[in-house]
Amino acid sequence: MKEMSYAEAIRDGMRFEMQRDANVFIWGEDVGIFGGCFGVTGGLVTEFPGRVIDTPISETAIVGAAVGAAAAGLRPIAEIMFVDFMGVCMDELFNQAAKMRYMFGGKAKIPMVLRTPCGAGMGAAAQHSQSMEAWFTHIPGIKTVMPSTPADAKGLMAAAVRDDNPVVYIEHKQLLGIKGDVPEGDYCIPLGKADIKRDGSDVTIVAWSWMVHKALAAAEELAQQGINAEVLDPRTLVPLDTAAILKSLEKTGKLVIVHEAVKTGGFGGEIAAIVAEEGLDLLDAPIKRVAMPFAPIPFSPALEKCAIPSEEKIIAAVKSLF
Amino acid sequence: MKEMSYAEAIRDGMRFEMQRDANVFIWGEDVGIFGGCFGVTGGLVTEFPGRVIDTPISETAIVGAAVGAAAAGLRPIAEIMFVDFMGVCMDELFNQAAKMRYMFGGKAKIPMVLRTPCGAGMGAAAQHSQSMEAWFTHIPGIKTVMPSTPADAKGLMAAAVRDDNPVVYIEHKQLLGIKGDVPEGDYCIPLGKADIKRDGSDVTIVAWSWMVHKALAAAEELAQQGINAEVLDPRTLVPLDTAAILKSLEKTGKLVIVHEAVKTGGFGGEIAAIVAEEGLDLLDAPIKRVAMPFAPIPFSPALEKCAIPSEEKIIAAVKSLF
Amino acid sequence: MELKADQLRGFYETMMTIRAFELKAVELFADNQLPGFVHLYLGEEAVATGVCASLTNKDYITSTHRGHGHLIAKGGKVDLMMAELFGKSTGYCKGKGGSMHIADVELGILGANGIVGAGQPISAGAAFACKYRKSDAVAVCFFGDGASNRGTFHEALNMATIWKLPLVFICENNLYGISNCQRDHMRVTDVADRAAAYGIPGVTVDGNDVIAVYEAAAEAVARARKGDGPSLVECKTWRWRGHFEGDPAVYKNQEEQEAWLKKDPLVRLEKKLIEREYATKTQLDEIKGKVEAQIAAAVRFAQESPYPVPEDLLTDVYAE
Amino acid sequence: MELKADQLRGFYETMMTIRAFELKAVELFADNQLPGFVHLYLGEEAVATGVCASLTNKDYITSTHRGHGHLIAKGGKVDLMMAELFGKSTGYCKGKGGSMHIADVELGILGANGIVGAGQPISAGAAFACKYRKSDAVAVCFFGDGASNRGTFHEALNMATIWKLPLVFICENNLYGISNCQRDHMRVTDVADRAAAYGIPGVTVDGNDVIAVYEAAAEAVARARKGDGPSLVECKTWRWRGHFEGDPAVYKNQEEQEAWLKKDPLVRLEKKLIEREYATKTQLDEIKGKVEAQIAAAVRFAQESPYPVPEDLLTDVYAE
Ligand SMILES: Cc1ncc(C[n+]2csc(CCOP(=O)(O)OP(=O)(O)O)c2C)c(N)n1
Ligand SMILES: Cc1ncc(C[n+]2csc(CCOP(=O)(O)OP(=O)(O)O)c2C)c(N)n1
Ligand SMILES: [Mg+2]
Ligand SMILES: [Mg+2]
Repeated sequence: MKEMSYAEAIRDGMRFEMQRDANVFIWGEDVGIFGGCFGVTGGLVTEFPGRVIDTPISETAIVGAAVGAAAAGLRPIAEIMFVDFMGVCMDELFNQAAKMRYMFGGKAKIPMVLRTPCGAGMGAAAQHSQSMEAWFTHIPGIKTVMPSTPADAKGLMAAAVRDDNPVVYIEHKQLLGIKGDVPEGDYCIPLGKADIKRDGSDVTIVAWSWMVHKALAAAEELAQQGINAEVLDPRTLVPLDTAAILKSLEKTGKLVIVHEAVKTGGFGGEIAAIVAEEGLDLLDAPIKRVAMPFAPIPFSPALEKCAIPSEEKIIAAVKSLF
Repeated sequence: MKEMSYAEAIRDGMRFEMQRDANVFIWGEDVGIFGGCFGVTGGLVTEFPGRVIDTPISETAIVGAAVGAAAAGLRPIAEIMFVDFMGVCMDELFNQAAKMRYMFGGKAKIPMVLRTPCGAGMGAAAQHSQSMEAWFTHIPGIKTVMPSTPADAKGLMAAAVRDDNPVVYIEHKQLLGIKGDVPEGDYCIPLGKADIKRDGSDVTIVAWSWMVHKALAAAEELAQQGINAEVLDPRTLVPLDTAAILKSLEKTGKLVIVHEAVKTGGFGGEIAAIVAEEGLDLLDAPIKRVAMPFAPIPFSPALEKCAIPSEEKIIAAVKSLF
Repeated sequence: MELKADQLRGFYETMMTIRAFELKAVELFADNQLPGFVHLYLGEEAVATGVCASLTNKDYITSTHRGHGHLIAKGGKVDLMMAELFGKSTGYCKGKGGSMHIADVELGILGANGIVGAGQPISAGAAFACKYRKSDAVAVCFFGDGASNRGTFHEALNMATIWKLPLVFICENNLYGISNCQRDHMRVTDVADRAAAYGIPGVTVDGNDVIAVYEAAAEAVARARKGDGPSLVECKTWRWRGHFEGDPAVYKNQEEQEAWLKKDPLVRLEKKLIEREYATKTQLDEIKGKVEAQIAAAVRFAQESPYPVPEDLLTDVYAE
Repeated sequence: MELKADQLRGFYETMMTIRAFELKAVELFADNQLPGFVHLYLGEEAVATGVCASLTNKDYITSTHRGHGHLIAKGGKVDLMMAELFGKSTGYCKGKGGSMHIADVELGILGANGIVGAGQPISAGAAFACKYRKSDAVAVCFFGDGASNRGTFHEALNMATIWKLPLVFICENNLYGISNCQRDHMRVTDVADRAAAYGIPGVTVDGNDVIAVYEAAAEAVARARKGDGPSLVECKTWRWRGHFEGDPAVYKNQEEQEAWLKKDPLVRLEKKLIEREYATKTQLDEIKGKVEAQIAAAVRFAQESPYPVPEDLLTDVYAE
């Protein structure tokens, strides 16, 4: 175990994979000497000459060429500087990367990772603060990974790179600096395994990425008030560990889903629908979603903080079920 | 009233708006002399010289320039030939069209319609058969319209063009040829009003676009079997007529949601979540979703027909609740 | 490098195979045997043939919605192709892809593509892989005049240039994107002129002259193999049919259509072969007969093959 | 058309306003008074100033993430801008947009933009609106060297050309896109050379010489107004600061930086004004004093303004 930040853990994960497999390389805007807009690839360009490559500002080519390189046998890690820029290259992700294998009758593999940071909280306004995982989860053929801790970040990076399918790996800007113990060397967390970040018996809070931390803080406060919340972090949305969610609900009977993305059309709806379909009789209260309201993300920190799901809102949602 | 096809009704709606307001124009690939890939704009180029404009194969410019024209006071109707091509121009839709007004503090209006056909059933394979409304519903700032009948197609077109916001108007390829009575002249259906396409008391089937017709056929069959299904067509997904859904459930206590899009991450999840949050006590059975399985859409008609939600699957889902 | 007799006869056979395949597709489509969209390469056979003549199985191509010719020229098997057009489980894609998505990754064919222009960045990635692995393989990207207006064109050419990728861009300029003719969709006469925007060579050739295509492509491929980076080769040609089968192409000028039909690339090659005494009419007829038998066999194979079964729906979504 | 004294003094005042605004922003950012990302126009003042001098309020511009200069040159109000940078409710966007999204649609400013290249098609749409309404208004699109590699560049230039839109593309080539220098992100020396790919005029000028910028832009704007279609004007310049405030710009060559600092566009204009006896040093100092007072007032206005209130969160999402 070694203490490192989430950003360092991502880098450590990529470094390990690059050492392990010469076919792994990184490209994206300013990933080289600049080290990426948030420093995540810092230093790798010197450690791996020729394998950490600055691209022009050409997102469709960044993703499209990653697809081509993967189809031709390499294992690209393509970085899109902000998940908000994915609108530029969704075609390459959803019509090309995701569907090639199927369209070709199983005769291609597209082992690529698309790394990209999401999230609000830094006054970066409507085009640099979004959470767009819901779009990705609606695309058969890709997987979606959203780690919340340094250890998960590393272990899921290994799994993402080794996976023979396109994996969207979404890191949260607010988490890059958080520290935690991370296993050294080879450490791989299988995709599709939820993690109980806090054991509890009274209510299940399903949350991912930054929201895990908000949920944990809320749970501490709730514990003071006599409510013992379980915090379940699915870690990967596709594949989703449905069994773990239903199992937790068997214990608690109450579900609050927290995500930073806009509520309408968010992935919380999917989880709620699965539970309403497969576990309705486990519920003894309505399902609550705590999420961003239906508005673009405002610039002013005075407003932005009202938009982001907060501890208080989570607590209120939980308490409304009792 | 005049009998016309869904395609004619869309055209009639556009024609009326173009006559009514000189700022309304149409552009897109092959919308002129070719009349659009599915003939929907056929003839308009001669009726409205200079106002029906063929574009190059440049979806980002088609949508981006529509945003600019709208910001500068015109009212574009931009056609994207298949909704599947939206991955090319999502940025223009979700970061520009949808957010400009908010980002500018309310000081811009983007009155544009993005018309695009969706749907499977013609052996057009994975990149020409999709239903992608879930992405659009997750974007604050735009509205999403999906008519199921000729009359709705016309009335919602009027509302879409007159709306001062970007409206994604999705027409279904399988519906273009269906006929129905359509009010002549000025006919506008307000956005956000569901329509009960069949009255019933035993179960509520929420379905939109092509699936309304499958649901109606299923309902007829169910009626034979003694189950009286209500078929509720929300017609617009954003804004969504939540009240109408809850009201129907008060009567039926059972909910089946049918959509053609892939189930995971589809808009059915949102509806289920709203009901699980606001109307859980109305339910006396699990919520069922009937939707496309989690795979790209196969080419072979032999497989495609297994992918598309069918009458039989709807019937089975309904019956599983009794 | 003067083309030898057997090479030219080989071109003839390839072009004849494409021609016969496509003519059969016309017939089958009209007879409702082919579902979905079918975009034919009739009249453009010289382009794929002339280009792929410089490629081996280690080289990559990306194709388009109008892909049958590229596939055949790159070595694709007509029986597997035909079965795919029918949506049969014996097809290249087990019936899951259809005409617009046929691929043979083993042969370096990274797929036809239903998204205009999508192959451009994909080909850059394949070329990158060749360079990254220090192999001398190259990639070739086929696309149309219409596709040269997509943003992907710009991004892929620029990226290929700055990284000096072993990549050849082949613009099949058939003067139309569906109903939109070139003078309405761009204001340059030669798409090849766009190469200057990246600092790479751009040439325009008669796309109905397989020898001209071959020579220009061979030079570009050689450049790429040597590590001298990408080039753009524009081949002016004409699609005989509507955009897809079923399109009556009312937007086309009838005189232009007739003028182009006279420039039939197969007839021109046939003439040359006979003039140069590389083949007799009888030999060419033999080739034609052989090819037509192959296509007939492919159709039989396709017709007799089973459709995929419902269980196939959910396989091949993910690699294990 | 020789520029008159008052015009040139006007340029000086505009450039000085941009300079003072940006220098103040440096200070305020360092003092943690400005949230979010702030991209400064320091060193590039001559471009926006020289270009916007040919525009009226009826003309449109699209701006970029580095937009303060464009806004000021097009007539934007520094107090509303400053308040927006602070995230105050009195700002141009009521605090909802911030530095990257300031707009003044009344003045024809269709917004700064956080998406590189997004303004390119938007400006084409605005130019289309001018033409559709048969007005003689034009649109101007500002974008960087980095943005000229985006697909939007290609699609917008092509579209503008085929429709002969009244549009001027201004490439602010400051030789870097964040850390990526031009010779690494394209293989042409002059972005203006890309104009040939569309069949429109492309010129390159010294972007630190406001007169050169003015002349080239004036000609392009006149062309557009006359109905002769779009042009591309490349202005070579240099950003003095890091990409955004907080970026130490270690990737930059120090000598290059120093050489460019010597080409300060304001100093050069000042020299010319004095040489031509269009202004005395005292007069220029007066302008500077006036401008600095304006900026100081803008800062006070911003600081004293209230933040938006929670209820503002959900307004302005939709027009009624
Ligand atoms: C991104 C995208 N836009 C539009 C289409 C619809 N479409 C299919 S083929 C085609 C025309 C292509 O023209 P060109 O590139 O010249 O190729 P050609 O058909 O002439 O061979 C169009 C517009 C598409 N498939 N993908
Ligand atoms: C589509 C997109 N890709 C990447 C970015 C991140 N980004 C912001 S500014 C910038 C550099 C832009 O370079 P250039 O166009 O030369 O403008 P400059 O900053 O030099 O003025 C980048 C990569 C973005 N905002 N949008
Ligand atoms: Mg063409
Ligand atoms: Mg720059």
